[in-house]
This record gives sequence, C-alpha cells and structure tokens, in this order.
Amino acid sequence: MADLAIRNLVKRYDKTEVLHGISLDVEDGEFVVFVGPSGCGKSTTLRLIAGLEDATQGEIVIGGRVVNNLEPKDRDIAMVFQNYAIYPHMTVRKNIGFGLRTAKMSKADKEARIDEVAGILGMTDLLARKPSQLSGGQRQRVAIGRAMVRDPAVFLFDEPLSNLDAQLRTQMRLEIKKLHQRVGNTIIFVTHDQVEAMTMADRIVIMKDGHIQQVGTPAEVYHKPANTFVAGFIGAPSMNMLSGSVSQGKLRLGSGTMLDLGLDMAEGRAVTVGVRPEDLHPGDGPALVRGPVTVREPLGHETLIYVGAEGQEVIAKADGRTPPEVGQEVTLTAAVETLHIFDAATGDALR
Amino acid sequence: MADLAIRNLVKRYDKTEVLHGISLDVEDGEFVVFVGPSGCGKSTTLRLIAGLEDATQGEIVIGGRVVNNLEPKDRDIAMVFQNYAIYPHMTVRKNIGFGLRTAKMSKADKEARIDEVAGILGMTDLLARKPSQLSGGQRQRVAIGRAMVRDPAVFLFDEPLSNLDAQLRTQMRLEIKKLHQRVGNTIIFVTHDQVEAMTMADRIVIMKDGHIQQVGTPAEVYHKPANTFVAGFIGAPSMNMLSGSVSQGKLRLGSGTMLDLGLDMAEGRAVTVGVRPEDLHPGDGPALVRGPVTVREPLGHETLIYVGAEGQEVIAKADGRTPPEVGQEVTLTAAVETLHIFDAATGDALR
Amino acid sequence: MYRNLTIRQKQIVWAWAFLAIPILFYTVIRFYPTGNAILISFQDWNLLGDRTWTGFDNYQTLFADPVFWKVFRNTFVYLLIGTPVSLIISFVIAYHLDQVRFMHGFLRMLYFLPFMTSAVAMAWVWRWFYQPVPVGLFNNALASMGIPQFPFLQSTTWALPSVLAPAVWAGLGFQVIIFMAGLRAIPRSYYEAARIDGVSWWTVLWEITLPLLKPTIVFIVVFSSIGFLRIFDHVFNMTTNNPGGPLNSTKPLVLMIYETAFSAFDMGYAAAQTVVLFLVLLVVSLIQLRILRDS
Amino acid sequence: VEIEYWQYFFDTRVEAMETLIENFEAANPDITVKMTHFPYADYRTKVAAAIPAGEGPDVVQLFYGWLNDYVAADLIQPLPSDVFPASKIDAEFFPMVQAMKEGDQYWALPTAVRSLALFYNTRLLEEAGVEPPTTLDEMIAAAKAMTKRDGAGNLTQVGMTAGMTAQDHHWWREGLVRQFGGEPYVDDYQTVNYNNEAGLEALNFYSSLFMGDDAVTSIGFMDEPQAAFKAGRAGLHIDGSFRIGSLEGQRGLNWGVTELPATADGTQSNYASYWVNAITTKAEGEKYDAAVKFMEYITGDEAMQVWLDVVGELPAKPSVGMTDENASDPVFGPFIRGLEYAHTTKFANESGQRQVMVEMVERMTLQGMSAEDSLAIAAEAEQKILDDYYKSASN
Amino acid sequence: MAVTEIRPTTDALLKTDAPKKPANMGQIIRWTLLFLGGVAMVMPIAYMISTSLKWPHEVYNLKLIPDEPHLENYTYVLEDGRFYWWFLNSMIIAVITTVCNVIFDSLVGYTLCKFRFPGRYIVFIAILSTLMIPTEMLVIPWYLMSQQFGWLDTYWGIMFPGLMTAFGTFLMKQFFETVPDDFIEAARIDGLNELQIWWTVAMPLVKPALAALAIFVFLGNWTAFIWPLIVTNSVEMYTLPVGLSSFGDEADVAWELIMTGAAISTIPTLIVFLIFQRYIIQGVVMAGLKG
Ligand SMILES: Nc1ncnc2c1ncn2[C@@H]1O[C@H](COP(=O)(O)OP(=O)(O)OP(=O)(O)O)[C@@H](O)[C@H]1O
Ligand SMILES: Nc1ncnc2c1ncn2[C@@H]1O[C@H](COP(=O)(O)OP(=O)(O)OP(=O)(O)O)[C@@H](O)[C@H]1O
Ligand SMILES: [Mg+2]
Ligand SMILES: [Mg+2]
Repeated sequence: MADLAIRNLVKRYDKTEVLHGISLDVEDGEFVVFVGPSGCGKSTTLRLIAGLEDATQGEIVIGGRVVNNLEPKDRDIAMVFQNYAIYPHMTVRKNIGFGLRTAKMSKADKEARIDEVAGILGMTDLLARKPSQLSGGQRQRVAIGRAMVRDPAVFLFDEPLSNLDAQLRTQMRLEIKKLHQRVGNTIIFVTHDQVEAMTMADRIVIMKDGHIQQVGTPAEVYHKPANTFVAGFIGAPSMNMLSGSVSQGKLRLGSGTMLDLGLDMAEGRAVTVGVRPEDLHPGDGPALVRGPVTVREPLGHETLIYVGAEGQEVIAKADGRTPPEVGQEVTLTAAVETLHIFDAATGDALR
Repeated sequence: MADLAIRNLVKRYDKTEVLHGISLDVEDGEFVVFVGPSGCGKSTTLRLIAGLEDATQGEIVIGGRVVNNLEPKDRDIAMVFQNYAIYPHMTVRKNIGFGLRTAKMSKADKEARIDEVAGILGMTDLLARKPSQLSGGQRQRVAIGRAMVRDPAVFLFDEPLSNLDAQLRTQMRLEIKKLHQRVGNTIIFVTHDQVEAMTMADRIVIMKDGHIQQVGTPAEVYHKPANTFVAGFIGAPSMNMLSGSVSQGKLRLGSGTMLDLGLDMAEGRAVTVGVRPEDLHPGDGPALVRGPVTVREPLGHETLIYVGAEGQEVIAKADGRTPPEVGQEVTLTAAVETLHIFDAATGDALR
Repeated sequence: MYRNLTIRQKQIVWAWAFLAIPILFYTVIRFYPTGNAILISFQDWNLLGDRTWTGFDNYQTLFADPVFWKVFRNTFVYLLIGTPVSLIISFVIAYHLDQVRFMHGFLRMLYFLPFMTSAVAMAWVWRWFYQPVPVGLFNNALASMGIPQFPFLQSTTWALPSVLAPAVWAGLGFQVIIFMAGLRAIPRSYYEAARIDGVSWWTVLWEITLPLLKPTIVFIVVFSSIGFLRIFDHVFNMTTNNPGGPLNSTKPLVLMIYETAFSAFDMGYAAAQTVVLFLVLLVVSLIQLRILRDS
Repeated sequence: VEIEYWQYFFDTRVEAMETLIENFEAANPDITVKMTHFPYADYRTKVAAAIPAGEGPDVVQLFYGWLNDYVAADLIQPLPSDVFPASKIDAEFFPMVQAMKEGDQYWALPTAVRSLALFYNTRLLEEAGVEPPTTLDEMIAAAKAMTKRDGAGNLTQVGMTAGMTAQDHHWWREGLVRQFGGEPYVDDYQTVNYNNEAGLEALNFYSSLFMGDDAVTSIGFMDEPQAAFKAGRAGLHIDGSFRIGSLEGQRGLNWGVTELPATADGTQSNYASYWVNAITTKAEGEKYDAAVKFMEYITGDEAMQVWLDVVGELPAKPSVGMTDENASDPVFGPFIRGLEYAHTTKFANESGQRQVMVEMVERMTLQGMSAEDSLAIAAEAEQKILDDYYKSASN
Repeated sequence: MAVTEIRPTTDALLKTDAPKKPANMGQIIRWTLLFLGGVAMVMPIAYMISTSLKWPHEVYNLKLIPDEPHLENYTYVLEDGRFYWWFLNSMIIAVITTVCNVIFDSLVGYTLCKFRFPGRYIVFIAILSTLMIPTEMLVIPWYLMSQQFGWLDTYWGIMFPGLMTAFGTFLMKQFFETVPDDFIEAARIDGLNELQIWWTVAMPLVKPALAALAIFVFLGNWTAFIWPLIVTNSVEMYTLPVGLSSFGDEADVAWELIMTGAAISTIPTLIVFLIFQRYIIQGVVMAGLKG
C-alpha cells in the first residue's frame, strides 16, 4: 500500500505561514505533479512529506500510517533533488548503492540490485564513472537510480529537470514517464513548468500562495480551469482574458459583440471571458476581438499573431503558411464552446 | 551603415579548429539568429564579432570597416550576455549608464539618455534599485538597456533568454522583437532554442560543428530544410525520419507502403523520408507507420502520441479530446506534399 | 603601435603591465635575497668580517652535527604531531559549531580570540601554566588532587608536546573558520538526501562531509604544515633562558637558525640551515599536495 | 658636530646617560650627542646587524664578551694612547679591565662594572633563625633550614635558587671551580681546564643543591631564579648588582646582600662583567675627535659616580668605588668588595658557552648521567666552541 | 484542527515507535561543551588580562582574580608617551600594508585568473613558491638592502617585505574564479580599459573576499615582531610589539606591563574582527579552496 494523504497541512516558519492547511489524497501508483509559481509552497509540501521538515499542523499519512513523527528513512519514500545531490567523490555505483547502505541485504544482493537498477536506466556502462564524467542527463539518471534502488512506496521529485537544457528536459521527462509506467510506484513530482506538469501527470495539483487552487487530470485543468489563475497558468501561450458583462441574459464583450451562452446571471454582472490562443483565430465568426496585428511569431506549422485591441494585446493562432501581415486589421473569433467564463471579482469559473 | 559581413572566418584554439571558415552577410537592420546544438560554435562566432577573441583567419567587416584589430569598444557593437552580466553592486541606473562611461557626452546628456532608454524599456520606476531586487525578466531588461544606451550599430545577444523560465522567455522574446521593430538596429542573436530562432529571426543561421548548415528565413528553414540535420533541428518535437528506398520510381517505406512522389531517382537508392509530427496523425491515408501507442503526452488542445514501429519510435499529433489509448494499435498517415526526402548517405535534401 | 596589435596581443600587454610592479617586487624582495642567502650558505661570514668562500664546508659541518639531526627530528615531530592534532581538533570544533545557532557568533569569537592575541604574551602565560608548584596552574591542580607533579617543560620527553600545545591553540581559531567555511559550502541537499537514505551520522561524516571537505583539508594541511615546520615564536618564548628546551628537546630548525645567526653570528652556517629548511618545506608541501590531491 | 651613541634600553641607564650627555654638551658646546637605545633582549642582534652595514653609532656600548668579534671585524678602533695611556689605565682601573687591552692600546673602556653577591631574604632567615651565611657550608645549612615542602614532597619554598641559565654559570666557572682549587680556563681563556678534580668537586657541590634527598632547591622552581626570590619563596639567591634596582621596587620583600660565600679555608672568588664603550670605525675626522672627548668624559670619575647613583652599577676605578662610603654601603659594599677578587671570563660565544653549562646539569638531572661523564662532555663541547672561534678569528 | 488534538486520538500514532527526537537534549549538551571549550580557549587570555591588573609581586601568583586589582598598569602604559607612538606606527603600518596587499594581491590574482598570456603559469608557480622561502632566510639580505637604500628606521623599511604576499595572491586568484567572465567582457565591450574593469567591476564583486584577506593581513602585521625590531632604530619608530618588549630589561621583565600592552593591542584586532567577521566565512567560502 503506497497511497498518500495529507490532511490540513499547515507549515509556519517563525511567523510566516507558507502552507495554509492543504489536503490531498493520492492513490497508490498515481503520478501527481505539483505545479505553481515560484514561492508558492511546492517544495515545502514535498519536504514535509519527506520528513525533512516538521509539519506545524496537520497529518501526513503514507500507506495508512501517520508518519508525522517518523524519520525520513522510516517513511518508505525516496527523493530526487533539483541539483541531483549526487556525491561528486563517489562512483555511480557507490552513489546508487548509497540508498541501500542501511538495507538488510547481503552484499551480493545489493550489488545485484544496483546492477538491476542501472540496467533499467541504461547506465550499466557508466557504473565505474565519477559524476564529473557524466552529462547532465546522466547525472539526473543517477539521482533517479539512487532513489529507485530502495524501491520506496513513494518517489518525491523536486524540480528534477530544471537544471537541464530544453532538449534534454524533453527527453528526461519522457524517460521518467516511462519509468513510472514500468515500476508503478507512487510519484509526487514538483515543477514550475506547466508543460512538464501537463505531459507527465496523472493528476495535477496547482498551488498558489500556500493554497491548492485545483486538483485534476491534465485534461480537466486545461479544459475546465477552476479559476483565472489556473486558466492563465496552464497552457502556453496563456489564455487571453477579455472583460465582459451580462446584458439582457447575454454576454457583452468590449468589441461590442453579444454572445448568447445560455447563462443565467444577474444583469450587469461583470465577468471575465477566457479564450485560449489556439482556439482564437482570424475568421468570420462572431468577432471577439478586432484590431491590427502587432507582431507575428512563426512557429513553422502555425504562426502566433499578436493583436492589439482595447489597450490590451491578445494572442491568436493563424495558419503557418499564409498568416496575416503585421499591421493588417483582423477579426478574431472562436467557437462559443471554447470560451471560459469567470467571475470578474473572485476569478472563479462560472462555466 | 551597420551592415556586417564575415568572410571565411576560422577560429582555432591551440590545435582544435572550432570554426572552419564561415561566411555570412547581414544587412543593415536585419535580425539574424544563430542556432545550433551546444558546442557548434555560435558563441565563438559572436565573440569574434564582438572582438572578445581574435580571429585566426578571415575578416570581420562592420559598416564597411575591417575591424579585426579593433578593440570591442571601437567596433560600434553592444552585447547582451546569457547571465545578463549586470553588476550586482550597482543600481539599475548605474548599470545602464555603464555603457556610457567612456562616451563623450555631458553628464546631463548621459542622464537624459539613460532616462530615455529606461522609458523605452518601461523601467523608469526601477532605476534606483539594485539587481538583487529585480525579477529575472527585469534583469534581462537592464542588460538590454545597457546595450541600448550606447545606440550601437550592431546588437549581439548570446542566449539572453535561457536563464528565464518558460513563461518569461515567451514574454521577453516578444519584447526584444518589438524593440527591434522600433529601433531598427542590426541584431545578431544566438540561441540553441529553435522556437526562439523561429519566432524572432528575419533570417536564421543554422550551425553545426563549426559549419553553417543553412541560412534562410524561418519559413524557408522550416519548410525547405537543406538537410536532415536542419530538418531534425527545427521544429519541436523533431521531424520523424523514416528510411525508405526507391523502387520502380516510387518510394518504398519500411511499413511496406509505396508512395508516388514523382521522383526521378536511381532504382534502389536509399533515402530518408522526413515527416513532422504535426503533419503525422492517425487516419486513413497511406500508412506511413503502423504500431501501438507507447506514451501519450496531453498538451491540452492536442496530444502527442508516441508510436513504436520497426524498432524506432515516431511522434504524431492526435486530437486533444479523444486521443488513442496507450497500447492501442494505430495507423499514421500524412499528406504527401508534407513529406521531405533526403539522401540517406549525405543527408542532403532531395526535395 | 599599440593600436595595431591584435586583441590578444593587447591583452598580453595589459597582463604584463599589471604584473610589472609585483614581479619587480617579488624579484627584488624575495628571489634576490633568496639567491643571496643560498650564496652565503657557501661562505664563512660572521656578519662583522669578510665573507670567505668555503664551498660545501657549512653543509658538511651541518650534517656532521648531532644537534642538527636532533633539531631536524624535532622539526618533524612538530609537523607530524601538530598538523594532525590541530586538524582533528579544529574540525571537531568547526563541525559542532556549525550546527549551533544559539550565540553562534559569540562562541566563534571565543575560538578565534587566541589567533588575534600577541603570541609573545600568550607564550608566557602558557609557560606559567606549566610551572611546577607553587606557580603552575596545571601542577597546582594536580597537587590539589594529590597527583604527582608533571614535569611539562622540564622533561626531555614532554617539553616538546608542551610547547606544541600553545602553538596548536593559537592557530585553532583560523583553522576553525576555514573549516566552517568549507562546511558551509557543502550543499544542504547532500545531507537531506542522506537523511532520506537513512544512513547514520557516522556514515554521513565519513562518506559525505569529509570527502567533500577535501579541498579545505588540503588547504589547511599544507598551510599548517608550513606553519609547524617554521614554528619559532612559541618555542623561543617558552624556553627563553634555555632556548630549545632541556638538551635541545624542543629546538626546531628555525630556532637553530636564529641562534646560529644572531647568537653565534655564523651567517654562512645559518644560511646553510635555511637552505635545508627551504628544501624541507618544498618537499613536504609537494608531497602533501600530491598525496592529498590525487586519490 | 653630532655624534651618535647607542646603548640598550633600561630606564635608569638612559636617565644616567641623559644627565651625562647634558653635562658633556654643556662643557663642549660644539658637540651634540644623539642617544639611541634598543630593547635589551635584542640589542645584540640589532648592533650586530647595524654596524657591519655601516649604519649606527660613533660610540657604542658593547658587552665586554663581544669585543673580540668587533676587533677582529675591524669595526671599532683602538682608543688613542695619548688620551688613554695604557699604563695609566692599568693603574687606575680594576685589573679585569685589562681584558680590553691589546699590546699597549685599549680598545674600549667601561664606565661601570658588576660583580656577583649573595642576596638573602631577611624574613625567611629570621624565621629559620639563621644568620646570613659567609661560607659555603653555612650557606648549605641556612638553605636547608629555609626549605619547605608540601605533604606530597613538592617544594613550596626553596632555601636557595639555582639555575645555570641565570648567573650560576658564572658563579660555577669563576667562583666554585677556583674555590675548589682549580682554574677554569688557561691560555688566555682559549683552553678549557675544568675537567679535573677541582671541576668535579665544584660540580658535585653545585648539583648537591638540587639533587639528592636533601636538596635545598630545584632547577626551574618558579620558572626563573630571580622570580622565586622576588616572590619571597627563596631564601638565598646569587645575582649581579644590576638586580638591585628591580628588587628595590618589590613590595613586601626584605632583603640583604652579602659577599659570595667563601670556602672553609676562606678562599673567595667572584665573577665580574661590564659593558664597555668603544669608538666605531665609522667615526672619522671631527666626529672622531668628538667621540674621543665623549669617551674620555664617560669613563671619567664624574660619570662613574653618576652611574653608581642613578643606575646602581659599580665604578670601574677603585679610586671611585673603594671609597669608604661606597665599600661599606650595605647594598653596594659586598659587590664592590667582591670586585677585588673577581675574574672575568673571556667569552667566545657567551650564550653558547652558557648552554654547555645548562646541558651539563641537564644530563645529570634528566638523564641520570654521572658528574664525571657530564663534566667531560661539557669540557669537550666548550673547547670545541673556543676552537672554532679562535680558529676562524685567526684566519 | 490543532496538532495536539490529533496526535493522541490517532491509532496510527501508536504504531509509530520512534519517540519524538530527543535532539534538543543533544543540542544543549553540544552547546554546553562548545561553550566550555571556548572558555578554555580564552583562559590564557583571561590570565593576560588578570595579570595586567596585578601588582608586580603578584604576577607569579597565578590567581585569576588579583588580590588587589588596579588599573595602574594601564595608566602607566597609556601615560607613557611612547605608547601612543607605537600604537600609531603599528596602525599606520598595518593599515597601509593591508591596503597594499588588498590592491596588489588582487591585481596579481586577477591577472593570473582572468588573462591568458604566455608565462602565466610560470609567474603563478614562482609567486606560490615564495611561500616556501623561510623569512629567516631573508632577514639579513633585507637588512643590507634597507641600509643600502636608506630605508632603515622608516615606515617604508618596516613595511616593504610584506606589501605583497603569495598567500594573498593565491587566495585572491581563487576568489576571482567565482567572478563570471561575462562581467569582464561586458565591461570590455562597454569601453572600459583593463585597469578600470579590474577596479570598477571585478573588485566590488569580491568584497567579502577582500574583507577576509584584509583581516588576515592586518592581524599578521599587527603582531609582526622580528623584522620591525631589526629595521627600526629610534623609539619613535617602534611598532607596538617591539615597544612592548622594551618594557623588559636586562634584569627583569615587567610582565604586568607587557600583559597590559598586549591586552590593549588586542583591542583593534578585536574591532576589526567584529566588523568583518561575517565576511570571513563568506569570503573563504567564495574561494572554494580548490587548491
Ligand atoms: N526555511 C525557511 N524559512 C522561512 N521561510 C521559508 C523557508 N523555506 C521556505 N520559505 C518560504 O516559504 C515559501 C514557499 O517556499 P517553497 O520553497 O516551498 O516554494 P516553491 O514553491 O518550491 O518555489 P520554487 O519554485 O521557487 O522552488 C516561500 O515564500 C519561501 O520564502
Ligand atoms: N577557450 C577555449 N579553448 C578551447 N576550446 C574552446 C574554447 N572556447 C570554446 N571552445 C570550444 O569551441 C567549441 C564551440 O564553442 P561555443 O562556445 O562557440 O559553442 P556554442 O555553440 O556557443 O555552444 P553553447 O550552446 O553550449 O553555448 C566547443 O567545442 C568548445 O569546446
Ligand atoms: Mg522549490
Ligand atoms: Mg554559447
């Protein structure tokens, strides 16, 4: 059993409270990604789970046991750090074997286990090397190997990829994903990169300022963001936010367009309409935005266009081969079902 | 006049030659991006242009003057570094003003110039701060400001965005782009991120191992890559490469599919067929690849699927809402006109 | 002319311009006198008279002098006891001090104070501590417990360790600071990873902390070795009347040099001794660097 | 003209010399004397480093034991015989000054001399009920009476101080060895002559003070002999006249001085030393003339009395020293009387030769070597120092 | 829900065997031992101060608290006009030497670290090798040299041997390794000459290192003895340690005065230490001591 639960977790450093009572249930074998802007408390949560810090309040339960008072080593977890924390003076073999030092196994069994893990990670040839002779990706793999070798119930990853360059990052995230599919342990993965979150997670936990904003599958948080924060955070480029108000049961936008969304809301209520760049494109539908193209960013198969309108700039996607010219006046439209409606004051999703 | 030319530039460190004679002409006001994998010589080229290193052979011409023996300060260039190189012990104002230290201007003029630049970059309020009180993006802006303040003929940027997180990177690249549209100086911009290259460049220079592989507009290098290297390097995820051979004037793929591309080539000639993931999708056309889905990466509006076939893995794009399940057998197809054909031996584009 | 140089050549010009004064300084103030001293080592010169060339006489006398060999041995005893002992003590202090928050600065100052106080005055205080009853602090304590007197400075066996102790004591603060800096530079995540792996603090100490401190240890070993090989102040001040302790049992090479030069005024002989010291320092440092850097 | 004078720093010496300079300058308005002084501990190093470099004084104060070096190195010049006729000096000064003479010229002359005497702690003597000793036997007896030990047998008060590192090596050489019938050196102090019966007896006597069951002292008691005496924890103490000044300031200490103890048959012997003034070779022309005048003044009667009054050092001429008033002075008297039978060792390397004595004793106390063996080793070692010195001085 | 409410009611807690860390006890013991060790470390210094409060006859009575503590020794030392000269001389010399070391050691360290030029390695090794040359070897030649050039009894004469040190150069070279080359190249492009770059860009970036170096150099010079003794002639030129030693004489050493002087002379070093101490560790950390 390797399910994990946190209940009303509060963490205070001296007087500043950095976690305000968060709760979460993670199932056995789930791959959960914590994502959020810098300083929102992701690492803190992870460190509480690992037992590197004491919780101020609340409970952490791993495999049905309350572990608040257990030492990290007794929690049946393993952790991979951002800077890998692999020891520069030890060979890869020793580094990986470090996690087994306290294990009650014969020496031969330990060696066999190290070889097995190295095999899984494709590092058998590198076992005799020192970390300084490894590339960034290989070091990352060693760090993972050291965590794997103990076969913990829960893996904790704290931004393990952020020291790698873009190409390697893409590759490593695929490897971790595959690894998870193979070994099936529970994984808690922290990142501030939403692409990483989207591509890896079974479920994403989006945090902000010590609160959980939304928990859901990638599809859920992308298609049904709980509030403007989540909507803006997930997806790149960010969702465009247009302000509007309810008028005669319809939605009136700044461009003057009235949309019938079948909403039942108080007359005059201020709302925010969100529309993702990939749903917004030059076309003949109801004009959400009208204005001149200010910048074009060709991405090859498509082109991002930036359109200035009503003092703000929205991003839309146009065809890659015949995008509008800079300066050209365009009308941007989107299918009504792709629009997200939020309360203008609280930011909570209304639909 | 701020055109720039390099002619047969060779750079040797002791015995290793890292640039093998590259030539390039850049027009006044052009935005040229150097892109290529790590270690290919991008930074070296930039440093030669800046005068931070001596060219072993060849000429560098800026605004019609051969500048090989001129010191950096006399070359009428400015440079922005990857880690910004803004001085932590100076305020923003002093940092920006640093570029003017040796300028023959009155103090008042200098101040005015600093204010002007700060205005352009929207940093007027931050002038009194120290760099430690700035966010990453703001620091980057200070670095740009310091370069701008001297109004050089040529701006050189060495991976200025790679220390920023994804969101900021997107934003800053837009800002630089706009800045260029406004001030119109010549810009040489180095990056190893092809998205940056694609979105910013007037022309892209793709380098590998000290050679230039291709020079062209973003559309050119995307749609008409000169060789497999360029094809694989530009576009993310990378172009899938399938091997095939010419058989009876047609192209035979590993999947057994025969494609008629109207090629006129020797029978049996081995070729490589490139197809971009965004052009490859599950469907009913001619089967380029057939195999089970191994991994799914949901990106929100679409999903990448990894399909294993014939010992290799290809990436394709599927719909974001109803992608195939992992393990499901799929057939991938693409429009014939989106296929790229390369010589299997040399890698050069045949079409 | 300068303008026509390539960038690299200009850099070289700058570099040598920057180095001009220092190179002049080192040449005139260090290398020339060194050469001079080596020259003198082949001469007979009592400082007052003429210098006469004597070839290797001074060296022959030196190697035939039993006192020299005694002193040579002492010098190495200082090195071989002093370096490890000070290394271990300062590490233990630094290791624990590093983990203490409460009044940290104050504790650190306590340990650093001896490094800042006059060596001469301190050597005398220690000398008083070592006296037999009724003066000495230590022996009074022993006497009050009914334990026999300990002949610290009056014994041929114990005089050397007794002289060494204050030398170690005085340098401890410096080494503690260096060690603390070394400890501070080890990323915390190394320890956190080890905590998660559940290894004992002993393993952490031996397999993580110490190996990662290696550069610091190399630095301290090399510099403290040079210090112990050149020990003088403490020995001189703790045994002023009988320089070098009972039957030369504490006399280090530098003291012998000092006496030869400024009591016997046998400059040539003294210079020969400095040359030997120089070679010893050189060889010891090189060996240490090699041993500690590899492996 | 200005001439420069160097001596080591000691409050009263500097004060005395300032007075002398003042008087001298008053008498010779065309001459000014600049005095420079250095810490005692490093005076020798300083002078040795400075003079050969051509730096330094026109008139310099040197310890008599260093003179040979300076003569050999041609750093000082002989005193002009017209102003300092050897015959006159021979007659007027204490005879030991003749060590400064070569042929019929003097190289240097002292203002004052010092000798040894026995200091005693009045209170301790009274407590033990003994009189100040006059013979060696009495001294041992008195010392025994004043020695105290704690329960564990550790000395807490010694009857007498001992330590070759202080003045005892002089006492042993020129005092005890001669008193036991020997002569420490022959050949004008170029040959060691104490490795014989007399030397052995002297050594046995000396070591009996601190070795064996009825030892009356221990070496290194309270670190330094004079410290023990000053602290009132030693009954007897042999020291030079220069100690007087520092004892005078000592609170709570009542002390007296008596002549060094004689043997049972009344043989007395003492050691004297002195600092001399010499003209360096640097002084030439009118500086030389001024230096000669200055020398003449500071070795004259007036200077000697000033020196005795201010510094407490004994006049180098019997005519000044042996006045009734001086000779019967309770403090200076024993020293001045001691001068009559005092000898002066000609050192080749004083600290080296002292070290030989120190080690002679250490071999016995620390290594249990017999007195004969240790004495023989010492004699050999000292002879080597002398040989090396006179060999190199001769070529 | 507060923690205190959860804990006793949770069955799971009963299964957890590890008692809550007794770490605090360990911390207290650790602190106490360190404190006692620290006190032991400063014992000799306490005796120095204690002696400075004693009358001469009490000096050899090693009581920590003098029978009649008094400040006469301090008055004596401070009223002795020479003391101010010595203090001033030491201050001037220590400060100038420190400034010189900070400038030249860092200039050389910087050059050796940031410039590529032929002979670089040789210069570095040569400078480093001077660490092995015992000072004792150089005193006589230095003296002859001073005499020849008339440096005897001058500040310059006292200072010149220590104006640059290999130790400082080595340390500074390490420090400059931490300054990214970009900073220097950026300044080059902005048109500064190399001297300006070093002074306005590189130096401010290694401030903690400079502070650490300054402390070590200052301490070293403040307590230097043999050379100042040999090179000075007049009492007015003595440095503090030399002056203090002249409180002794042929017959006797005035320990209470020497200890008083030593106590007073520790004050500036203590102040320097207190001001810069937070930089010492930071500075040494920066050096990375890569050897
Ligand atoms: N030891 C500490 N003492 C005081 N405050 C702390 C401490 N550790 C973290 N914090 C604060 O807690 C908040 C959350 O920090 P945390 O490291 O969990 O953020 P994060 O989400 O991991 O951010 P990042 O993406 O930058 O790693 C921050 O505001 C941080 O300043
Ligand atoms: N000072 C040097 N001495 C020797 N080789 C060098 C030096 N500087 C660079 N090189 C080599 O030159 C080649 C090109 O380096 P360069 O820095 O130009 O690569 P780059 O394209 O900028 O790579 P990156 O994307 O990693 O910055 C590399 O193989 C590198 O190892
Ligand atoms: Mg974090
Ligand atoms: Mg680069």
